[in-house]
Amino acid sequence: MNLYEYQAKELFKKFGISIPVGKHVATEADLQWNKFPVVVKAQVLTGGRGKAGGIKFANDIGDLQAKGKEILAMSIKGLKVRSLLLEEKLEIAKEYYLSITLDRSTKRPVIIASTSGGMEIEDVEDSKIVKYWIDPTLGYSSFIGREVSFKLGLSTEESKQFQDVLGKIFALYEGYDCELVEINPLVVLKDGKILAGDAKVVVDSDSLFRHKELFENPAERTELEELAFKRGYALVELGGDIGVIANGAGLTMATLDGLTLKGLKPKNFLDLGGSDDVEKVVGAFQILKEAKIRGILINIFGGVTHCDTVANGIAEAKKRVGINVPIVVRLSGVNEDLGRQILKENGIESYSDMMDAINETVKVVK
Amino acid sequence: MNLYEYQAKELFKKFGISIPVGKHVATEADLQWNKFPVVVKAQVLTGGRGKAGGIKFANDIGDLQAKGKEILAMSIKGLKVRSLLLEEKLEIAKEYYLSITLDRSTKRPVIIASTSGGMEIEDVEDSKIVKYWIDPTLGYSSFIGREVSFKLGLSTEESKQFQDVLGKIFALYEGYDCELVEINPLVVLKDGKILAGDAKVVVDSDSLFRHKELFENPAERTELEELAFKRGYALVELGGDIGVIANGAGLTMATLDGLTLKGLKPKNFLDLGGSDDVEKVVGAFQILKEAKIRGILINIFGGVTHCDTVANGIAEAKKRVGINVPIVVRLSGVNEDLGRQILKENGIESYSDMMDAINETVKVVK
Amino acid sequence: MSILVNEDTRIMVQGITGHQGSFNAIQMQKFGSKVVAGTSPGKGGSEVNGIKVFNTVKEAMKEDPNATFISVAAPYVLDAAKEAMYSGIDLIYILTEKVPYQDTMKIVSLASKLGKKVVGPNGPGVTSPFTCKLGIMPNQIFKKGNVGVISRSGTLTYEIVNLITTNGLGESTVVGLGGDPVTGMNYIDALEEFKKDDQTDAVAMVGEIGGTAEEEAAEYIKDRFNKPVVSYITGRSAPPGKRMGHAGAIISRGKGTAESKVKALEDAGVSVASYPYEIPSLLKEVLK
Amino acid sequence: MSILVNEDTRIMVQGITGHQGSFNAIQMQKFGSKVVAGTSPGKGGSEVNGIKVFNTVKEAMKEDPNATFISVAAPYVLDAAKEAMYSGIDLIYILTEKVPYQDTMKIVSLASKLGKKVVGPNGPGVTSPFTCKLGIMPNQIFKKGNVGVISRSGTLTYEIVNLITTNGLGESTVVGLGGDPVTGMNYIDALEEFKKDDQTDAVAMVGEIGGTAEEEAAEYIKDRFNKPVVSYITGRSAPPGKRMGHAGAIISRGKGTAESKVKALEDAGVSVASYPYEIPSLLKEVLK
Repeated sequence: MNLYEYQAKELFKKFGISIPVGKHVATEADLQWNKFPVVVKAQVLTGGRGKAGGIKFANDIGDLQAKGKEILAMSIKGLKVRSLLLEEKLEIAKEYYLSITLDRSTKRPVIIASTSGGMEIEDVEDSKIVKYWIDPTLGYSSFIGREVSFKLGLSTEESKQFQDVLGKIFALYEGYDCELVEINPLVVLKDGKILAGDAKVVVDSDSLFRHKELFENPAERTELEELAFKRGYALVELGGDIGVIANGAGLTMATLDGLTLKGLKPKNFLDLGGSDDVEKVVGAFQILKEAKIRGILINIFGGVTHCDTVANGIAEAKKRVGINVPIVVRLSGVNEDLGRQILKENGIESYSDMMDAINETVKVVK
Repeated sequence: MNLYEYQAKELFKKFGISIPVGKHVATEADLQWNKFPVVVKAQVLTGGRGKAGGIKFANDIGDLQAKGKEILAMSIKGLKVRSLLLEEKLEIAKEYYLSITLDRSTKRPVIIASTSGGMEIEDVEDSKIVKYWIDPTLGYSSFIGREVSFKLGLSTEESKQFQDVLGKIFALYEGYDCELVEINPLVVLKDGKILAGDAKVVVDSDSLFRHKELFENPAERTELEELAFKRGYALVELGGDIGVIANGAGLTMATLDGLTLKGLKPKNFLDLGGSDDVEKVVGAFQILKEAKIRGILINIFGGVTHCDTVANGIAEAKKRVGINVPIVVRLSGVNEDLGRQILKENGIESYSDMMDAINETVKVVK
Repeated sequence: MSILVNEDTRIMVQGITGHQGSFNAIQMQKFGSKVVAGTSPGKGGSEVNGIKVFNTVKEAMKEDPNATFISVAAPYVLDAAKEAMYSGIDLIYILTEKVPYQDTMKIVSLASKLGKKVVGPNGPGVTSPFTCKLGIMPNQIFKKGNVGVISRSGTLTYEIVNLITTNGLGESTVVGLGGDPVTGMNYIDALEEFKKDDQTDAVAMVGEIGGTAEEEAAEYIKDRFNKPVVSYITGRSAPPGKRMGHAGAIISRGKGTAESKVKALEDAGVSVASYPYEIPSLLKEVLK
Repeated sequence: MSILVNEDTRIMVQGITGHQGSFNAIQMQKFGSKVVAGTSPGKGGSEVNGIKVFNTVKEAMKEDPNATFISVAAPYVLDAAKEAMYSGIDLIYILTEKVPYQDTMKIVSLASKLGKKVVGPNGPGVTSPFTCKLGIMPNQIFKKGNVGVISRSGTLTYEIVNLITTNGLGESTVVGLGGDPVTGMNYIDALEEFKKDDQTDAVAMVGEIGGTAEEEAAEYIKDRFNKPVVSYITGRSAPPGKRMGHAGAIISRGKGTAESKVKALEDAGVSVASYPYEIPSLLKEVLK
């Protein structure tokens, strides 16, 4: 789960990391400030807001209110700007980069730091990047901060502050089960003080049971995804027009890939998961009913999910949900024959082979 | 460093461990309470206060004030009672024992638990004690609590509360660098609720740099020890009448042992440590001047501490401190000859062999 | 021989009285696995289909298990894995999905220090027809044979194993690594086991988008593997930045695309299928 | 041969620019030890008596040290030890006193998982005349010989080593375990090293009150040690409940008395001296 900059900075504050003086503003009425110039930053869960006009400077109260209203009315990359962060303008001397994230290859958290901050870290040349992999059993220890800051070539005074920030963001990274904590830029002010100019925090959604004070930011999901999420389904909207229901993430992706290779555009990823429940199947159709599609392909390989259960679900859905686009069904595995029989009795044709079902889908939606 | 019961219970509260409703009272004027009967407990850093009359029940306000005054005026095992803890009287159903301490042999924290609480754990038979050694790299994990409580044979409801307490005292043990966290008795109330009847916490004095909110309880030291502590000396008062100054804890103990085997009673342990400083030697004499002694034995094996430095210190002390009991000096090791020469010039005889010095001490104090 | 599990594998099920735990304990028994003990705090003394239930792993060790099937809720997986490792269990299989990845990271790090093996979380486990199944794969899709299968998926693995079986081939061992960003065993670990396994003559490697495990496996195959490998990679049509069901199946910051994996594998001499059904014929070719 | 240290020992000094660090680095050099590097954050690039100073241990590894002398303030010892262990140093000697014992516990536990050896904290280190001194023992008291010495003390060790030397005997290696309640190496660890050491024909074991390490050593000597041992135990006159200078020298809850240790050692066939000066004659007797 991505946090908004203002939420991330609240966590920074909690962990004692210096941030600019700022104020989170959700309504036009709150557009008040008393020390100018001030920075007005759109709060959206996407990169590139600067280029999109989502960051502006205001020189007086009138300017602030005009620009604030303007940004509050914007959408950036399809996401509506719902609030702003007002912040003091900083006297920036240098911009550094600092993050902690998961390195999947080594299965360890990796510290990434650079004295070239303010741009995407992917655009910084490797020789200017310092990386340090942390042993999860050992955790963070001060020597790690020393190693990183000496490699960066920081001055003694900068090094001290940098190590302090690093220790604290590691505590945040661990304490809030983060996937990413990123400070870009990590600002060195003209007076030598170091603070977090921006803040990006991504929390592992699977860890939210132990961070009850955080709640999911809904803006990360489309309407259809939000609907599916609320009903307990794993759905990803893709933008095509063929509805897909399958079981297992891998098989569902393989189904999407098969349709795509055949020239169709899937509307969605929808995984029934390891369930064996008629209502779960019916519910999947209820969600797809809300989507604009030209047909539905159901691809089931029966294991934990029994084919007869799925067949009963499809038959139920046909009666109750009222889908008015073609439905193609593939059933294979546990109780396959029984499932195919149930479908037949309900006037639905089905296939045993996945490719046959994909080819049939191509045919019926043309 | 031992904490008083009331201090330990404040820490328990901080970690969410249930304690009785109570109030810490340092003056007679504060002897107020409104739900009787109430327990009045002397706050002293020694065991056996119950037997010594330091715990009493009061049935009304008059009774409380009388008994409170009485206990505030007491000394227990030589320690003056400086304050009281007033606590609600508990409806006790059962008394258990629970502690976490260091096991020196395995170099691990050990959980010790028993359903036979309320008495010294040393008096409980082994078959009724459950022990669990914790790997310091791993730390505490819930399964440890389950293992201990199943071995104790607790009921499901007790087990749940017990595991909760155990997890919390481990957090306290680690978080405050404790040598010991002990709950005896861990009380099961008639309504099934579990709480800490008593609380004993010993914090590692060497860890106080990271627990600045705790301050040393002075009552642990005698007046002479307090004087030495303030001046930065490691001194233990022993009760005899021969003053001892030596360097190194082991050699100092060996000096005391030697005197004792020869029938003398040492007044003190005083280790000059790994210093090489004339003033440190002079200061040791200044402390011993405050003690009632019949003679002083100085036993130095020169390494980091040079014999000539010690000799100069003794000569200085002779001039400035004015010791009027016999002084016997043993100097060996680095710069021994020079040191002996310096002493000779100042009219002080000295020995190279430790036994000769001990024998000489026996002779001069008779 | 098989890899990871065999006729000497003695399985304990942690969380045996739960729905998943009891169902799968019985399915494993039916497959022929030796399920020797289960744990469920507070239910010690009971039985599940003849399997003794204990309150703690320490007690369950009386039955001498050497592998565990962990099927407790996500918040308790770290504790359960520690309990198993510290009681002396050498092979830890974790079924549970949605385990916080930092917990998995701790389990994996601890396991490597203690010399333990971890399979999963969020995968179907390890199956060797028909000596032992430690996991949840459907019993009826297997045939004993000489193809090793490694996959990050569940159902897609069954699909492919079924294709192998119904096309006249058979499996030596099937390993489901799990769909999380951090898992215990990865492709290279499994390939190293297959390298030493006499029964295995070829490997089918099923990959998906996210991370760079397939790319690293390709490097390993190129330089250090001794048997033919065929592969299928899923998620070619997945958009960047979206998790495709599995927590680990995500293209982020340009990394983890299917294209990159397919290219790496092809560069390593691996035949990569476009559709799952092509796997058996690719295998037959390399096994000629 | 000696134990723990020898002519291949290459010493790094962590905290080399401090008073203790620089003084002892030079003393070790004078003794003949190879002191190859030092660390002092922020002072990288400087030198101490010809020894190169680095900002971090990782940088200092260029000089290929295999042992470290840690002489940083107590609050930083845990970090320094981790830095050394994680950089690949195998032998960690910690001079610092007043290290919180839970920090030492973590160091020792981590070291055992990583296969490292720890000597100290709060002890004088290890000296083998005259191949290597890793520690702070005075240079002039040694003579090469066949007596191994193990002690928890500092100055008392020097006293006894000096007695051994001046009475015509000599030392193979002298090990100061340290006076804290938790230390890395203990008596048994050192005895196991001496057991395998050809140069050592007898061991002098200097003990003190507190804990049960001497009692455990006595059990080990009785059952599994192969050379004669003589001993001196100090603290016979110490009252219970008082720390005698060393954090570990305390009789608590009836445990750790000198009587108990003397009895255990005598039961194991060890000759126990009443006064330090008796050690050389006891040694001469067992070495006959």
